[in-house]
Amino acid sequence: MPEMTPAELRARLATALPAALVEAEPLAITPPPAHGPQPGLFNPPDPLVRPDYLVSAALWVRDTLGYAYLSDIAVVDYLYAGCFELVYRFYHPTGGSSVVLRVRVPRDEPVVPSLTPHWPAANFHEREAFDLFGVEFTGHPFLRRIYMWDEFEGFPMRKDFPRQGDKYLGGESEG
Amino acid sequence: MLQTQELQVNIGPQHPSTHGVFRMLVTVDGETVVDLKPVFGYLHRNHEQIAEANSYLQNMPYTDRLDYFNSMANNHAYAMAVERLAGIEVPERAEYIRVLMVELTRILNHASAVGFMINDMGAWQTPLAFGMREREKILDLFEMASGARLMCNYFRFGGVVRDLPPEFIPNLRELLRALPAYIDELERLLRDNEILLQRAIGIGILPPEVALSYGVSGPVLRGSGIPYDVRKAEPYSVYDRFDFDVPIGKVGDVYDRFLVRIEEMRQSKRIIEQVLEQLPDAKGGHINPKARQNVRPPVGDAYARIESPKGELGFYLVSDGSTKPYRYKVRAPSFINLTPLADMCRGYKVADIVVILGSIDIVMGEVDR
Amino acid sequence: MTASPFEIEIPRGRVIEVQRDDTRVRWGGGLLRGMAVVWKHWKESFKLNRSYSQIHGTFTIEYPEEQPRIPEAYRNMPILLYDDETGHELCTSCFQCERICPPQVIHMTQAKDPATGKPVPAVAEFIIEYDACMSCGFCAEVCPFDAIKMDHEFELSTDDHTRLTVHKEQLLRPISYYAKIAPTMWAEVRESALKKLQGNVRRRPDVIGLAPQLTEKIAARRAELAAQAVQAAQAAAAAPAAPAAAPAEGRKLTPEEKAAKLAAIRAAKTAQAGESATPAEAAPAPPSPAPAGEAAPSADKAAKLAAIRAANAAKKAAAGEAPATLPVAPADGMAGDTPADAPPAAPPADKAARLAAIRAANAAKKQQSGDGS
Amino acid sequence: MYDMLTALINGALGWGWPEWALNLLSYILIVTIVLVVAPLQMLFFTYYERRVIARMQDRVGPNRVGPEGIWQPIADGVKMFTKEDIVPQAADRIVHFLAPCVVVAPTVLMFAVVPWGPGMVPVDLPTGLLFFFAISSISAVGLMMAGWASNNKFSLLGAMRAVAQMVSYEIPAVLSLIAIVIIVGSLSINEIIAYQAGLIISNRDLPGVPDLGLGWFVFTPVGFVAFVAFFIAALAEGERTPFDIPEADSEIVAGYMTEYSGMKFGLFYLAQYVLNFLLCAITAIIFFGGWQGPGVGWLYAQGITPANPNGNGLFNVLAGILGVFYFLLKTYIFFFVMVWLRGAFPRLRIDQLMDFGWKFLIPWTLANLFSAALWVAFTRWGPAEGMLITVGWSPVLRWLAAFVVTLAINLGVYLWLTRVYAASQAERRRAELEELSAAA
Repeated sequence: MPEMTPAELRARLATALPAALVEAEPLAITPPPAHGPQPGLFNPPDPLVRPDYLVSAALWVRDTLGYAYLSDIAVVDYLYAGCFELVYRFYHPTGGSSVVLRVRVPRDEPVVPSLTPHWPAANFHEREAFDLFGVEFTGHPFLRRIYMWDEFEGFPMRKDFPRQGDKYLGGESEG
Repeated sequence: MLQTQELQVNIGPQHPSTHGVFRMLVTVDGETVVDLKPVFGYLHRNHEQIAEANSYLQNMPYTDRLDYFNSMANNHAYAMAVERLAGIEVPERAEYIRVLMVELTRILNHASAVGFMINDMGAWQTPLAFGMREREKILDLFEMASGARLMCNYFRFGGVVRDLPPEFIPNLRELLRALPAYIDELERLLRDNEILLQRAIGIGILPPEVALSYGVSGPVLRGSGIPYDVRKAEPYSVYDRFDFDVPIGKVGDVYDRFLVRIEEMRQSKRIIEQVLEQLPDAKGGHINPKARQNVRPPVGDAYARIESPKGELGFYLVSDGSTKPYRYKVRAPSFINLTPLADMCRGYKVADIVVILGSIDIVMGEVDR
Repeated sequence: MTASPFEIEIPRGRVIEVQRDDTRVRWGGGLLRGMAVVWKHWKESFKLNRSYSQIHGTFTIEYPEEQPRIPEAYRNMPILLYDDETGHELCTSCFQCERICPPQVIHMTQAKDPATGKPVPAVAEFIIEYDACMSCGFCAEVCPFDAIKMDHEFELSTDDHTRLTVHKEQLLRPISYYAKIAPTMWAEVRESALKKLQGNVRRRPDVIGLAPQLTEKIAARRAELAAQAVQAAQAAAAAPAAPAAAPAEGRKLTPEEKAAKLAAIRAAKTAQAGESATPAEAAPAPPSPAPAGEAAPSADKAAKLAAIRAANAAKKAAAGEAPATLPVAPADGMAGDTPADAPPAAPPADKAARLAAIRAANAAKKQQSGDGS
Repeated sequence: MYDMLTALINGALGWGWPEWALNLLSYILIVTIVLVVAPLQMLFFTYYERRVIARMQDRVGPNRVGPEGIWQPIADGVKMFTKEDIVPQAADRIVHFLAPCVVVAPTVLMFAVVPWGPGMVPVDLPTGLLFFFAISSISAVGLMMAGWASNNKFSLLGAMRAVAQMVSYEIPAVLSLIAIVIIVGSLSINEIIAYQAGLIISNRDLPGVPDLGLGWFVFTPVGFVAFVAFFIAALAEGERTPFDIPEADSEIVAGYMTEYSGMKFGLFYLAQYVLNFLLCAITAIIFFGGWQGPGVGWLYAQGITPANPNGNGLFNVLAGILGVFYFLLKTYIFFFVMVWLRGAFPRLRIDQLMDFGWKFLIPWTLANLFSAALWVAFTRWGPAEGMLITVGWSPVLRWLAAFVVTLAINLGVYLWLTRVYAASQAERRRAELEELSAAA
């Protein structure tokens, strides 16, 4: 059961793919409250990868480290910090804890290279991320909405998506 | 030459064997599948968005609705994620009760999953009815403990709602006497059945390398011959205290997945027996943490996963320091296990599609979220 | 597929490969074995067998004739509890359940003391939308007063959707009901719940927080007592030395008695005040409570009547006819709460009456304070 | 049967009606009886099936409408009648309407040759068996019409499957019956039943066997194989599990019935259950002696028969009651077996069904045909026909020799065929896999 701490992963990634790493700056998730206890900054220890190098970093994790099981791709919308964070989680088929790669892309232009052509496991994860967050995955063979209908406007999991309102209720009768 | 034309058939969204509102856009040449596109989202309710508007505890009953067959497993994964995020300790007895409940869930899920798969093959409900009988008994037990049969909502951060009622353990012991008889009978009924063999062997083959690259998990992955079980690979809760085996398949076809499920029921029964042996008495700690109604974890993120009966169920939570999760992501096993469906079905007959789908064992509540 | 490339060691257990033996030549024996299994089920199914350790025999429940055995912990829909003896609701409207409810289907308003306008630990209206309730049981779990519990009744189907928005009157069940359906669960919390209830009852003025189911009974009883008290007060007025309405000592007071005592004391006060005034002014004192006393069976009608009268009196008082108002005070105590107990059958009338009563009470209060100073 | 009615009306009641009126009356009477009996059987079968299969699944089954739910089929019928009849917009309306009629009509016609008891056959055709199977294949046309007219892909798939299945399974069905026809030497259903008098051994094969009405064909190796093969083929004809592929609800919704609702749907159901009844009945008739049973033959001999016009009519009635009882008992037992199979098995795939039919059943029944010929040769042929081995053998020895030889042949063929079939299946699977991996 291989175990790898985020620091180890970062060190190995720094030697293998030095250009891929970005220094992560701590994020403020919400605007700091005017009074009361400050919530603190979000600063995960996992390596943050430059979007252009995501595919090579992920394939390096798979082929060199042997973490061949892509378990999860989670998108987090940090509205206040103005970025999306994509959390790629890999496991080793013999067991052990995960290794995580993080990618941050600006909110106004969320474009990430797709893993799907190299790693089909990413297919539905990426389609889900596209559907709910509007993250564009370049190179994905079938990047269509997966949950919402194709004509749907907006990305419902974004933090600035209106939680209430009936903008979409009348859609069907019009069309 | 006659002019031939490929036929496009919509299997679903309203179809008897799509296990919910699931649509497969199938291109068939005669009866042979040329291409298949899974289309879903008919049950999409933006579960994650709802969860981000709720407090941590309020989400617990919503997780029940993900995979409504295995609400206990969903509860477990979510409770673990929040406990990791907030650093909550769970008393030992509660851990054992959790394991007990999740293993019972596994048995009931596999019993009905096998039944549904055989139903898709065209059996007129009999294996399903036998499975449902055991399921009912387990649901009775769940009802005793949690108050509900399906939407159990039984786990809390740092424990469970309430201790097992006194009549629970005797009834469970009775049930454990029935389980081997049920599993043996199911094997007698189906294992050597020539019709089932014809329908299951060599159908929907998913080779191990392909299975891994598709990121499938649970019995589908193990059926393909990869002994990856989260309970063993990254033991959580108290799973490192039990002896149990991991069954794997040889070829990765429908028959392997079917056999793996049957064997997993036996292993779950083994775990339950060990739980009953090791279960600490009630003095071990207060297992209903009423005080933890308003969890306010520090800023950070946490991912917790369990081996749910359908595969790896994970919850990814990001906390911004408030009482509501900032991000709540479900890694749903049914959803990811659908990824290779098109590849598994290509080249087989229309009748095989439903069997392959049945052998993946999906629940639309979880796929669509 | 021969050797799997994934040779994986597993702690505490083995990796076992399933037995396929799919190369064997088969002659149909598997089919016959399957048929034998089904035959056995068919043969045994004529016996009823619901044992957990058996896999044969019919295990279905013939539902309408035969009720399913429901475990204690079963939760269906939330209900509110009230004390059998005193009729006091356990709910103090602390809003815990409303806050925790995941689908947000619980709505409540806190009761206010009509005299002071301050909130009291009791609930004025409590609504649960049963149609949207997800039966998670959080409300019962968080309730610090054990006032909200999960019912076992599951036959809730109706053709009238609005009936699934359930109000306090339909939600209330006596404690004895809950103790019957969940004896051990109630036994665990009984002590603390009743103790908390005692504490809350002390802070509830008058009849606030009483189960509306009991109001007919209580109203009748109270009217009777009030009538007695007024008579006693009159007697006391005749011989001012005696605080005639002294209660019977040494036993717990039921709320009716308590209210009656209060009324009696007020009446006595009025009588005393009236004595200092002219007899003509004192004269209206008896008639006001009297209608309530006479019309005990149709208590709420009487109450409405009383309320209207009180309102009229209050109006008069507002117009400056001071002398007539004082005696109204004891009556409006009655008028102020009885309409609240009136069944929701006639909501507008009910509301009007309540409004009038409140107005009357306010006017009377003003008058009283003016007089007292 | 008609002569008996004529005798009853004119003789017993003494009305002295003219011939044509008597004929008209008795034909109308019998047609009415048949037309009433057919739907009643269907109603009973739906109830029977649901109850039996429920018991197999540890349930109780429908028991709400009437005592033990016996009025359930009536309630279902009322529901069918009152439901809206929906015709899809894109459907061919006329064909859509005609299809259920075309499906139902042949099943009712098939009743014409079914003998219910001794002397109780509506029409005793000399070619009754041929008529039966010729008529039964007409319904395939109706199914195709239904599938085509519905303009639904599931319907079309279902109809294609239905027709393919019916056409290919008629061959083994007929081949297995031909074996019996060879032995009996007649296509008349009455003859076939009459042949099965005896006790274990038919008294036509072995004269002198006491007639207890138990000389059924199923007790001979030829008859047994023919019975098994025919019953399997009948399952396919009647679209019963494991061959309910045309209406495989988990795959193609309801097959050709998908777009039907209300009473048209009910008619398909009627046709199907009536067909099932008839197939069970014909199995009982051909292999299990039909109305033959202890006592029927003797009773009937006392009654009014063409051979014995001075018999007592009461015995006719008694023999009829007993014969109908035996006949229905056997039929219902076969339907129970059908339900039992439905309770126990999943269904095959269409190509596997075809494989099984063409590669297993047909060779097997062909071999059985050969055995049947040997049976006749051993039991009946003499030197005149060129059968010189059996010269001088006693009838018992001849029967025994026939039994042993046919048993050996049938068993050997069966074992050999399972092996060959398994090998061919494995080969096919391998080829398919190769094709799949080549495609990938």
